[in-house]
Amino acid sequence: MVTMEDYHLDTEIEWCPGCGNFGILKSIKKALINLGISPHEVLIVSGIGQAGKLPHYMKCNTFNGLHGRTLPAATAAKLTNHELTVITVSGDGDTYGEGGNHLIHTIRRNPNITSIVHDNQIYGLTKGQASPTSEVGMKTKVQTHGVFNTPLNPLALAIALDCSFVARGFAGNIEHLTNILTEAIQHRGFALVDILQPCVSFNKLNTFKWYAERVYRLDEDGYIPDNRITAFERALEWGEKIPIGVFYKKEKAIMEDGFSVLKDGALIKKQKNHSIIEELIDSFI
Amino acid sequence: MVTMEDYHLDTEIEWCPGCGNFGILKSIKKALINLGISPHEVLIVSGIGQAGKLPHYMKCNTFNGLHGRTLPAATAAKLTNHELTVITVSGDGDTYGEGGNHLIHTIRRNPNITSIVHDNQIYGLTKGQASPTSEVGMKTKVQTHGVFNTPLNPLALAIALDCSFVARGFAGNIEHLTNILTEAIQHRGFALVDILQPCVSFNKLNTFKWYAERVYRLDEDGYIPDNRITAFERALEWGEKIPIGVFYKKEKAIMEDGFSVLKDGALIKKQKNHSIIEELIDSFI
Amino acid sequence: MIPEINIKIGGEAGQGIQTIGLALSKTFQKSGLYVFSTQYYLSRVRGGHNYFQIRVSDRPIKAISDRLDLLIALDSLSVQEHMEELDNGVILIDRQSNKIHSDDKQIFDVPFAKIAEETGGSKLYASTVATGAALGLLCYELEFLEAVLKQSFAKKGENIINNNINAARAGYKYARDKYLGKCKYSFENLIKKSQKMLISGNDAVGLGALAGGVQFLASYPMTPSTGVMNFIAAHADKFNVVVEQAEDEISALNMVLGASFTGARAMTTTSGGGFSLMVEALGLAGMTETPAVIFLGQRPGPATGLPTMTEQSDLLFVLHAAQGEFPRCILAPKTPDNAFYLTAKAFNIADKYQLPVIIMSDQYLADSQFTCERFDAAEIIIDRYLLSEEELNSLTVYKRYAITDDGISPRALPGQSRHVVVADSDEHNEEGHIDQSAYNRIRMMEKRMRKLKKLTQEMEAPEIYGPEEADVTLIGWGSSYGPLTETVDLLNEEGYSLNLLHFTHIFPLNKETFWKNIIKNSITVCVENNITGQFSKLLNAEANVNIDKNLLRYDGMPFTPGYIIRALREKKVI
Amino acid sequence: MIPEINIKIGGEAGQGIQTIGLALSKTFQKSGLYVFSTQYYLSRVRGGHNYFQIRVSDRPIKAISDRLDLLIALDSLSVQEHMEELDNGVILIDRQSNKIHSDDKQIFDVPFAKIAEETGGSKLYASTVATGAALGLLCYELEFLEAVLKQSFAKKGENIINNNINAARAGYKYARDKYLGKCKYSFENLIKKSQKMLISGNDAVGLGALAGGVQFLASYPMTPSTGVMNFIAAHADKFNVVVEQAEDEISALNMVLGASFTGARAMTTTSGGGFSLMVEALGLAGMTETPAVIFLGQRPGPATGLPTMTEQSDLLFVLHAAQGEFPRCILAPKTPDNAFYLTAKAFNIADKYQLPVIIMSDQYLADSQFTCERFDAAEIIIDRYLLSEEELNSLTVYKRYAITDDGISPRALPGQSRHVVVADSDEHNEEGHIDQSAYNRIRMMEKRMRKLKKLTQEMEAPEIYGPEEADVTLIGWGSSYGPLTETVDLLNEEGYSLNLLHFTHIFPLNKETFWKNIIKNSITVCVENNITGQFSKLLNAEANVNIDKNLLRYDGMPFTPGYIIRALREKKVI
Ligand SMILES: Cc1ncc(C[n+]2csc(CCOP(=O)(O)OP(=O)(O)O)c2C)c(N)n1
Ligand SMILES: Cc1ncc(C[n+]2csc(CCOP(=O)(O)OP(=O)(O)O)c2C)c(N)n1
Ligand code: SF4
Ligand code: SF4
Ligand SMILES: [Mg+2]
Ligand SMILES: [Mg+2]
Repeated sequence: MVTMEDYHLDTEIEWCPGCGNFGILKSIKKALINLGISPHEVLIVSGIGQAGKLPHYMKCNTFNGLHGRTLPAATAAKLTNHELTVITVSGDGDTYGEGGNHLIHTIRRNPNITSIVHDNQIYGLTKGQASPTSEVGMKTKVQTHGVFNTPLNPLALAIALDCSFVARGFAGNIEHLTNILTEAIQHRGFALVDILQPCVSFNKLNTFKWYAERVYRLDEDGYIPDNRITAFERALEWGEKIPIGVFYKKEKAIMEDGFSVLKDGALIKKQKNHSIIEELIDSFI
Repeated sequence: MVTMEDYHLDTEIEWCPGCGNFGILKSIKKALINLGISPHEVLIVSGIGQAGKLPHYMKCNTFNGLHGRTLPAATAAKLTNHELTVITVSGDGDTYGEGGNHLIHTIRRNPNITSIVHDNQIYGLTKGQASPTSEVGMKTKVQTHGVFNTPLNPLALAIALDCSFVARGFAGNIEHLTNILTEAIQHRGFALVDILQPCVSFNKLNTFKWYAERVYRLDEDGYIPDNRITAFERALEWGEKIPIGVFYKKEKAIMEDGFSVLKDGALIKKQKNHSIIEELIDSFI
Repeated sequence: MIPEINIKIGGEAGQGIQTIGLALSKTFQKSGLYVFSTQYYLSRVRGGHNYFQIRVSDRPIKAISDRLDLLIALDSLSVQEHMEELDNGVILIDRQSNKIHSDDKQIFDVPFAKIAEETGGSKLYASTVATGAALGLLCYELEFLEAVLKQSFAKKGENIINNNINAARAGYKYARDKYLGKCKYSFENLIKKSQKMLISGNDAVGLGALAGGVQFLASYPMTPSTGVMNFIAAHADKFNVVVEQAEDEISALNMVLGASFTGARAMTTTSGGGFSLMVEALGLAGMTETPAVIFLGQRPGPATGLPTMTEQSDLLFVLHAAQGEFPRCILAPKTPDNAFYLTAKAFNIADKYQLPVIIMSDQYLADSQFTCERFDAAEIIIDRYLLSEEELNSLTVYKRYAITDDGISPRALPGQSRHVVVADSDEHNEEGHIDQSAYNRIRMMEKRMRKLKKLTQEMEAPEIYGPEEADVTLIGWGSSYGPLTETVDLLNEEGYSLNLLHFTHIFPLNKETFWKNIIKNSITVCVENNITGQFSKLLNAEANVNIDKNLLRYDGMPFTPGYIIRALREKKVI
Repeated sequence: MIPEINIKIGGEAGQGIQTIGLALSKTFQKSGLYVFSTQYYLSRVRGGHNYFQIRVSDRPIKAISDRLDLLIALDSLSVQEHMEELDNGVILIDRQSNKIHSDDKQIFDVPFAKIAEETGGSKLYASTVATGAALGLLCYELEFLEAVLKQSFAKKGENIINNNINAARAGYKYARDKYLGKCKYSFENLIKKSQKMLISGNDAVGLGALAGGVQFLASYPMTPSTGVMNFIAAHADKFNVVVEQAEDEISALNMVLGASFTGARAMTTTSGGGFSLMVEALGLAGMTETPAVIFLGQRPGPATGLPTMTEQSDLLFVLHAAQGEFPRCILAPKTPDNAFYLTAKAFNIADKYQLPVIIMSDQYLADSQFTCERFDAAEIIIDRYLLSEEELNSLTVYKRYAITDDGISPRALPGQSRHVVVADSDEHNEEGHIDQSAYNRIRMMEKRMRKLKKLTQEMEAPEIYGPEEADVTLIGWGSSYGPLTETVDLLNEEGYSLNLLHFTHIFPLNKETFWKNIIKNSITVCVENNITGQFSKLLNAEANVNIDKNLLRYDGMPFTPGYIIRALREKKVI
């Protein structure tokens, strides 16, 4: 049995005390334990930002790459060894800002990976500029008149692209978040999990309290996440009430299905057949 | 009065005979003439691809920049001189592939520009690879088993981002397209016009005939483009019937409104006040 | 003298220039002759003026000539554009479809379109008629073309094959009958059976990648590199390769790194604009020590530049690309056969030294076909330089970035054992975790840079072509090898004294110094397809060698021996 | 001897180190002393170990010292980390909040937290208490700090100002009363009124941009460049600047080009990783001849590297970035005042020569404050080098890329007249439209490259610091100026013979050669914050100069005179 201890890494965690990231770290570990997955069977691909540091705080295979570029690396890693559980971890700036293009196209590809976005509605590591999800009016050193741009709604965006699993969690509700993550990892296809994550140092607007007062669970009123239009409608809810849970879920072919070479085992385990190269060379004579 | 002759440029057009781009070129000129805008009052920012060549075939200010990068350049040009009519012209590969991230964020900014996408569902200039909008199953030299990825629905995407003007035209219906473009240019805010554009050389699937058999006008059944959910629903229609027209339209503040320095005239016309630099220097003493 | 013949097929994009060119090239090749072909095309799909040029000889050739024997003109513009290159040559044209004023005796008229409709039932066969007619004019055996047509249209079925053969025969007959005896370039008695290959630079890179065990390719299309992606995609299933078209080049190289980290031999293909977008990930490969092979087909810049033409102007950019400092390897193939072996070698170097390897080619090499000796795939040994599962199981701690003498750390794959593998774009400690201490930084920087020293030993020294001692030493790198060797031959035949120092292993430079003695007493002329003399600068910075003169071409066109000789005369070097 | 004092404030991120550091620096500055301060911090928001170092003197200073007189320790780790630098110095600490074992007489205990709560009603004022206490210990006049606090908290209201002043007074009194007479560094009689500025490298760049007429800024945040964006954003309204945070760096530079093409003086700020993403657009600036100013705050790479530390390792990358060849200009400020003037100059060069200008700074200069002479904004003349409306109206045809002798074509703006302006990333003709012909290509390439020749005249020759003749010539570029000049002074005082050749105008190099004579007979040592000796290589390639030795530092830390002197000894240069 896999335990919390297996995932433990003896290291100093560099996040601010009280940061929402702690809850996310715990939930990821718990979800993996729930599913009986061992550290060496997991690959976490992370970006740059406070969120991106996460795999340095737990034992697991790690590719901590560039700011904004988790998804291409993770997709390719999955194609190369689809026996690994591949998870990406990055911030809202990373995923929706710098990496926005990859998000769109990864959703279209639908690889069997889980993408966890620590959505603190701010650039944490670089000390508090607006992120794509920052609320209109929020003032920062750069947005001196307050944020002007329409905040990006990641759930609506994902649903518009027919993403096969779309959910929102809250770092303040570890149990619920663990359940969502467990379901997301189990889901066959690309799962986007946007997590409301208070940043105690820079986001003085969207605090633990702010979120806690607003979030409610979608499944409480019997919501079933199988209709794209309804999901879209619910994704637009943001304000006094903020839904959390699974918004949309759809079974469809995953990227790995598109490659006949992946049918019977991982790419790295395939043997080369040397005679065919001779044939191909001969075709040029 | 501005006439077709004013926009004429004596040059060889390098598109294939029969290409849908000819209809788009004509419609753009017509729309500008409708609106009484002279060539020197227009700036077309274009990308790289067959579509991107367009401003070389009409008289107008032109910034033919990089593949995928029309929108940032156009947004900044508009902020610098908002008296210009700024239009971007580029392909589906350019706008939805290479440039996807800029599209998302330009929609969020809502600058008062018009973005025209020649959507031939293929990479034309590079000789026929799949584009983000290519149909599932379409075979190419790269997609040897046929396209696998879910085609990107640019209209649904734009609506999910609350784009202030979202429309689709057809290069085979110049009159209707001219009307859409006229409305788009007039619209105060970011207008995305996706145009179904047959590529006679590489897209043997989505031909003139294929489109002509399927397109129908949204306004024919009294559709009113003011509801985001309904617009989203209509945007998902694609198959036997393909709607063209304006899907969604919303009045909201434009990017230029967000800058107090743009309130009373174009940025380039602003005079510098030299005394304030002395004050600022003094603040460091 | 040995018969040699130079053919150009000119016309608009979309008229079938390439079809004729490829068919003729293959036909000559099949009969045992040496063939060299090259392409010139504009950035458009229809119209404009493109051409395909073929040189055929019974001795090896590696460059084009400036002189034409036969011009197959598919439009009248081609006659206008290339008339002057003809000198004693002849023009083959369909005068019914193209109005030309000249009534020169050099003009041979064959109604391609009419014959096509009569025999194949469609104008579409006009290019096949033209191919046949060209061979008729040359009194060449038609059977070789028939074999080529059968091979080319094998997938299209009997009917199409027969139509093409009939069209070719009719064109052949028409030209041969009408102009019998006028032909100056009869190859009639030279024909034998070939064991050689005819292959383009791009196909050879693709073949080298497959032979070198590529398992993953992610690319975004960009001329002139797209051919490599197409080639690998066409054979992906058989060779167990995952090929993915990325949404942009940033994604392409990050995908390659994700695949490589997880264990695949991975590659991307691009041109300069795409490479620009890959720069950040190049540094990531350097920092995380993840093997990666990048094929770069150069074209003239800056920015979009001349997208379908040739240049060698990305060298110093590639050498220094990305913030910070890390080891990399640069190879520049000179010919298709060299491209084949170097590409396979690139994968071994990438794996062994855990760094990015860039293969720098260009549009000229990409689109040129050479007759080559059959490639020897057995020469290629694939070595992954990975820890075995046994080795891993015997370890209590695994350190991905263990400090070693040669800088190379033991590499394991995620999921391969119970040891986790951690890679990080931040400066990291031996375990791969973030470490900002000065002590660690120094050790890690030095470890990474140390790899270059050992790598130097695998880099080949430059090749000396021609005499060991000469008055003038030409210096070149990559694709200019063909025109440069021919220049040396031609001028030495004329009584001049030249040799060539040619580099394919560009960075790090091999440390042997024998070649420095060779250039000590000669006038050195570095010949490059760029405006700033980039390889000269590299030699200066890396080998402390001062080049006397630069011979530069930057009009988008490749070098020809004729161009080089003229320029040497202008510079008063000869 | 002139009193000089070195203070370090150490503690965790978030403890108010910067607050204390800035307040103390300003306090000394206000009293007419010379101040130099620098910062060391980790890539985290809370915790870890950061410090702020201040050097104060009554003569000009431009570097940090390795030796400490006063350590303000906000945690016990700081004592541990910096004890050794103290030698004769003292520690100020709140022993109630921090357990330390040592019972050294050097330790001065002030209960910051307790006093803060008593006076201001909150522990939040502890850093102000500490600032006051430090001044008390130095027997320094408190009034200067009070002035600083008033200025700093002006926007927060009377209440906050008073709380801070009370806290400072209480800390001051406590320390002064308790340790009166123990103080070794009394400045009591030195105080006068200052006319000088205290400013950091980043703020000076921002100020230079505003003085130089920047109208548009688009950036994506990245340490250590973010300060410049913040500075310009803070003053954007007054100075009529549009500031936009881009979604990524690709967008940032493409925005700058769109703005610049349309007529704004435009700029972006970034660090190496972001610059990597701007490379393609850099080439676009080159090809379309669109002016652009890029501020690059260097940090150690590759990839994410050491995000909060310093290095000078992007030089050759910046010099060669982007496919193809085009002119660019590189400037590297040495001090904040130099950064001010060079930034303004960058805009003029960009406009006049219609090319990208890159200002290369680094984390060290970015975050260091220097006492400077008051900047003279009147020295800065803004010249746009644009066609006037009259000139345009008198033209029948306007050619954006007209071929000219100096390569500079007449520039007009879209919408400025009835003439349309066409720019193209493809190779283009004089009108700006696509042209793939060889004839046009050659003319355009040569036209663009020709601009470099004239530009050379605006580049300043290197500065010689110290005697004209010396045994050893140190060579440096950019931010290392301070430590290098101090090294020269210190060693010459000790009887050695050194001078310094320092470059701020990096590319194209000024063509004057007097400095080559200076180094002819001396041992040259190029001092750089990188591992490969990039500026050495540049001098070799661009000026044909061979450097004797490289003195390189690549641990993420800036040079100090002490470090350089030690390294010179190790290398047996002295
Ligand atoms: C290419 C590039 N640009 C900029 C940066 C600087 N940077 C590091 S983290 C970050 C943003 C962090 O915000 P987010 O992704 O939301 O993560 P958080 O810190 O909030 O968890 C930025 C801009 C970088 N590392 N790379
Ligand atoms: C950075 C970069 N990558 C790749 C290319 C090559 N390229 C030119 S056009 C094009 C795609 C064209 O497709 P699309 O944008 O749909 O335009 P179309 O030709 O179909 O109108 C590509 C990949 C480029 N110019 N720049
Ligand atoms: S800055 Fe914000 S996101 Fe980062 S660790 Fe601190 S609280 Fe968390
Ligand atoms: S290739 Fe297609 S898109 Fe391009 S010009 Fe030809 S028909 Fe039009
Ligand atoms: Mg964030
Ligand atoms: Mg297209």
